[in-house]
Amino acid sequence: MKEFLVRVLVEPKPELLDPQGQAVERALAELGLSAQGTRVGKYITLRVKALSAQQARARVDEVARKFLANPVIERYSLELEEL
Amino acid sequence: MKEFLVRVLVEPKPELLDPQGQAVERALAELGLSAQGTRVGKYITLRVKALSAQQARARVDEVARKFLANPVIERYSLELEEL
Amino acid sequence: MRLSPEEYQRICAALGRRPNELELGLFELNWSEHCSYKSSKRLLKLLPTTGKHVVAGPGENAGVIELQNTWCVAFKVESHNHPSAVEPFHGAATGVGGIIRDILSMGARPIALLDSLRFGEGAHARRLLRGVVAGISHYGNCVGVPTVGGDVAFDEAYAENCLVNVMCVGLLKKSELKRARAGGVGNKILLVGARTGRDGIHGATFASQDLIGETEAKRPNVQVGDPFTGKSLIEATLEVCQFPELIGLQDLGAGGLATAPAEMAARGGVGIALDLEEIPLRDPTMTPSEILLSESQERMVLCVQAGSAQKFVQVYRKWGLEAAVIGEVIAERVYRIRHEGRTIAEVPIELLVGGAPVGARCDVPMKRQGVGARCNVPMKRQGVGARCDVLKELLRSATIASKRWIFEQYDHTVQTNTVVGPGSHDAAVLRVKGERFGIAVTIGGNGRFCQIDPYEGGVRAVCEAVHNLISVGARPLGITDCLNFANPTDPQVFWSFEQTIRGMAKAAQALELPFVSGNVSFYNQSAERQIYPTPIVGMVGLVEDLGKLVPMGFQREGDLIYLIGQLEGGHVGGSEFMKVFYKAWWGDLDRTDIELERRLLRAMLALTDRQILASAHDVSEGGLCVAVAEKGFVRGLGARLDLGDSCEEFLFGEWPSRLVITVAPECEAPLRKTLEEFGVPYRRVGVVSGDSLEFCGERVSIAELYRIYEAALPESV
Amino acid sequence: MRAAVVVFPGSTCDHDTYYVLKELLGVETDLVWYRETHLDPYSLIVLPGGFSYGDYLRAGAIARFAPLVQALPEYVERGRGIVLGICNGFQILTEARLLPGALTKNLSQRFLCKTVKVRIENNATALTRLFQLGEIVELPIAHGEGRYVASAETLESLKRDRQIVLRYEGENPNGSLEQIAGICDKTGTVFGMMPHPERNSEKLFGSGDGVRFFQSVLSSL
Ligand SMILES: Nc1ncnc2c1ncn2[C@@H]1O[C@H](COP(=O)(O)OP(=O)(O)O)[C@@H](O)[C@H]1O
Ligand SMILES: [Mg+2]
Repeated sequence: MKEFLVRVLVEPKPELLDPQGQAVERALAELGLSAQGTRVGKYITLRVKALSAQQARARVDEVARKFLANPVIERYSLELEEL
Repeated sequence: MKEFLVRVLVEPKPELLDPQGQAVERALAELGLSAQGTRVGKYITLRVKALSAQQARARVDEVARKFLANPVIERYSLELEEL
Repeated sequence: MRLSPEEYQRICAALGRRPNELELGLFELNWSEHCSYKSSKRLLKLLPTTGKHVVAGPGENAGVIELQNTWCVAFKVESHNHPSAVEPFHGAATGVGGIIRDILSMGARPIALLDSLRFGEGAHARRLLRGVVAGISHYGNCVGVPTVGGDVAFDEAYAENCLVNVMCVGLLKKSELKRARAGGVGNKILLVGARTGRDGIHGATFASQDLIGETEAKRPNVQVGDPFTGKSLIEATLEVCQFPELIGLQDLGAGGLATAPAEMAARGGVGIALDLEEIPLRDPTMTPSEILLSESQERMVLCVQAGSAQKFVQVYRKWGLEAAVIGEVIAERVYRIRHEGRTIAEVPIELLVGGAPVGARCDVPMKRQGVGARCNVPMKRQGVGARCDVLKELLRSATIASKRWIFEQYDHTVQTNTVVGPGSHDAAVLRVKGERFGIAVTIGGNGRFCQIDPYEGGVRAVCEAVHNLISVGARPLGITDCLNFANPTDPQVFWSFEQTIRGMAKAAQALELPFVSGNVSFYNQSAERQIYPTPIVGMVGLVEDLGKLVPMGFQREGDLIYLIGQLEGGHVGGSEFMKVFYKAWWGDLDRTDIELERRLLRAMLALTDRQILASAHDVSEGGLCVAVAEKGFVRGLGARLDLGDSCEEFLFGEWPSRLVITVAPECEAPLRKTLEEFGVPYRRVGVVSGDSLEFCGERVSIAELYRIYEAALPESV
Repeated sequence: MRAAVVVFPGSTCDHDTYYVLKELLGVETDLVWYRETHLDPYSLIVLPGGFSYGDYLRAGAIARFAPLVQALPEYVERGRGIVLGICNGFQILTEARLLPGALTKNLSQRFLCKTVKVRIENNATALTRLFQLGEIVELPIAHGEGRYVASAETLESLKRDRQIVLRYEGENPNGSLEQIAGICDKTGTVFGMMPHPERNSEKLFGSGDGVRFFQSVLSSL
């Protein structure tokens, strides 16, 4: 059994309006940083045990699809790191 | 001028309680995935123009410290990618 | 905050030995200002605490008064000022959670929250405001307790050290009342709710020092509230409150396990032994002292009959909560801490709880600031301009402007009991399902008054709460208070503290109102400044018949407008007018005529009962004109006022004991008769008419004033 | 005729809804724990408002896996009765895909509690049959994640099949797509609405019109 640190990056679908991102972008402008395309999503980290990286990824991917992200409004990506 | 895609990863400080992470971890268990140390933070992406990667990083780092993350309860890291 | 040498000596003497590190930690917490009230105890005794409605008074987790048909309300206000100044969102949120569990430990279901907030006026203050409101909204909404009222004021005195006082009201039948005591040797001590982690260690000592040179190191870990766990804890606890085997329960506040079980033992005249290894931990590496000093939120201690523990544990498990037997009641009156079988600390309960030496202090009158003279400023010459413009400026000032931006972020309709919510009356009113009567609640206080004259400020804090209740037609029944002051070792601060209490006591005695609960928050100051002495008064009243509720706003054109109470002789000292136009609060306060207050109270109850009133509203911040405008806003009705060319004191002064009421023309005679019967002076000041306000030869549309009143806060946050 | 009001950890409007059904309308009603899966006794199942599981991650995201919610598709398929999700209940039903679209953070990014006007867009449904088409009703809202969103296709089919039941009238309090405040599924037996009818079911709180939504449902069973 190996242990993996998994980072799940969830972001609002590009075609969807992201009011929070817009608000942040406005605030950044006031702080003097002109940024474009600012989006605010979720950053979920967790540790799982599995026999292989593939297995770990597969299992997290399943819950990410079902639960951690809502496909109607969000998309996600996974990053794995063996501990 | 170059353009960079910056990802700001914000997470609750490790010593602080993360009720959301706890609730998510319990839900994952019910879905059959036993995970540890689950934390839920923010994932912010934005594009900035700058002369160099260092400059881009420096400028985003400043607003991240001041505004994107709350130093009392959160810590953050930056990832840069030239476009 | 370390113990003083005298305190340390007293401990050694009493123990006959030096306390060990852990025992020292226990004393530091139990003897901290926050837990022991050592500076304030002596003076708090001045407050009246008895009355025929009182079921439980100070000393319990919350006060309880009886309303009708054995229905009782438990209520208390508590501060979370320092945590909110450091981390506004979580500081305010955990403040809400904490006061809710105080109410819960009386066996009552929390039915309402009110919040009293004080902020500075700059950008930093606005950041604090946004965070605090979001935090209260986050916790209160999520646990399903409506936030039905509150008050907010802005003044640079609170720039760094904002005030966040939250009041919770709970409903229970008299027979359901629970006490926070342990009893019955061999009975079990349960710890229920969330796991214990390294949160907020030294929060109580933190609350017992000021924010000067406040550093990362000195600052406790920020406590993060979990309203979801908090909600489950409410439901599970109300479930076990039905079990006859429940002997007592108590929330874990500042001080955590170092204080709560000890207090339960003290109340029950027994001792308690804890086994630390039984405590469910978030991090197994925690040391005994970390476990004892932890201030993790959403936890309660229960004392239950031996052999019944499992029954309790099951209920909490069902709600997804922790529940563990962590100790037992013992005959020896000591607080004994065991770890893996070894006793690692043992101190006498009586010494630990209430053994702290009560501080004796020298009292020096406060240096009077500003001009002592009563100031009646001829405004025209000061270039303040037309009275309409003065009124607009006042309505624009954040302290007076509409608080809608705030209270719309609070769920104030959940539980479907809110008959009158925030924004439309002087007090909120709740129904009790299946009953005719209603519960009226209000909270407020004016620090500027106390800065000028703490005694009179104390009197007014009580009287304005009374005005808010009688304005909706409620009979005031009981008081809870939170005394927010700076460093009590500063003689002037302590003097103002004593004066304020004497003033509150005087008013409460005269009006026969008991203080059934309260809270003291000292060390509210920063390197820059001390806050104003700020007593916040929460008050609960009974609306005997919801059908007789009195509205605040004008109802019908043609209704007659009366000013009743203190008609003459007032000044503008301490008013919002002075602050807005002279950037100063100086000037003397007019002293309240308490005899008149008594008559005013009785008269209003009679007028309500005889259903003579069309509307009522007390004159508070901004004075008479603002009060009249507020009455117009409710239905967009205007008024023609015949005030002659009255002076500014009359229009904008905030002198005491004044209500603006309206009656239908046919009720004018009975109104005068009733007011004469009770000896309350009155003056007809105008008539409800049209959609604009006419006074002193000037005219302004209610709609325009309303736009200003509503826009001010959203624009400034 | 028996009604169920589901209790999730974190539900806050369960007792309010129970009170309307049981005390005001005299319906046999049970508060049903979220682990229950035997739903046949009930011809009406209400998922009440509140903050199930603290609304952590996304409102309704965790509750949608509750055993009771997992049992709903079968309940619906067999046409056993009507499912009504109010506020958090609506969020749970969209997360569970029993209703199309999703409910996201209010445009203002703030929680909002106030009374709003809603228009009856379709009165040929079990939820609205006692209302006039186009009737304007005042209802309280209290939510932070009430902004309805859906793909263009979803919106199209919602319109085609007349599944849009309620729209906000005038002010759009949360920025919902096309002012959508309440919808139903294709079978017309699953409903979701953000406003709280149970909070305006007595004259004491205003028009009292909220109770008519419950009366509609009951009269159609
Ligand atoms: N912080 C707050 N939270 C909730 N409601 C508030 C708050 N501040 C003010 N309100 C509401 O706004 C209205 C006006 O408040 P305020 O001006 O303090 O009334 P008054 O001057 O009569 O005490 C009241 O209904 C009050 O409950
Ligand atoms: Mg008032």
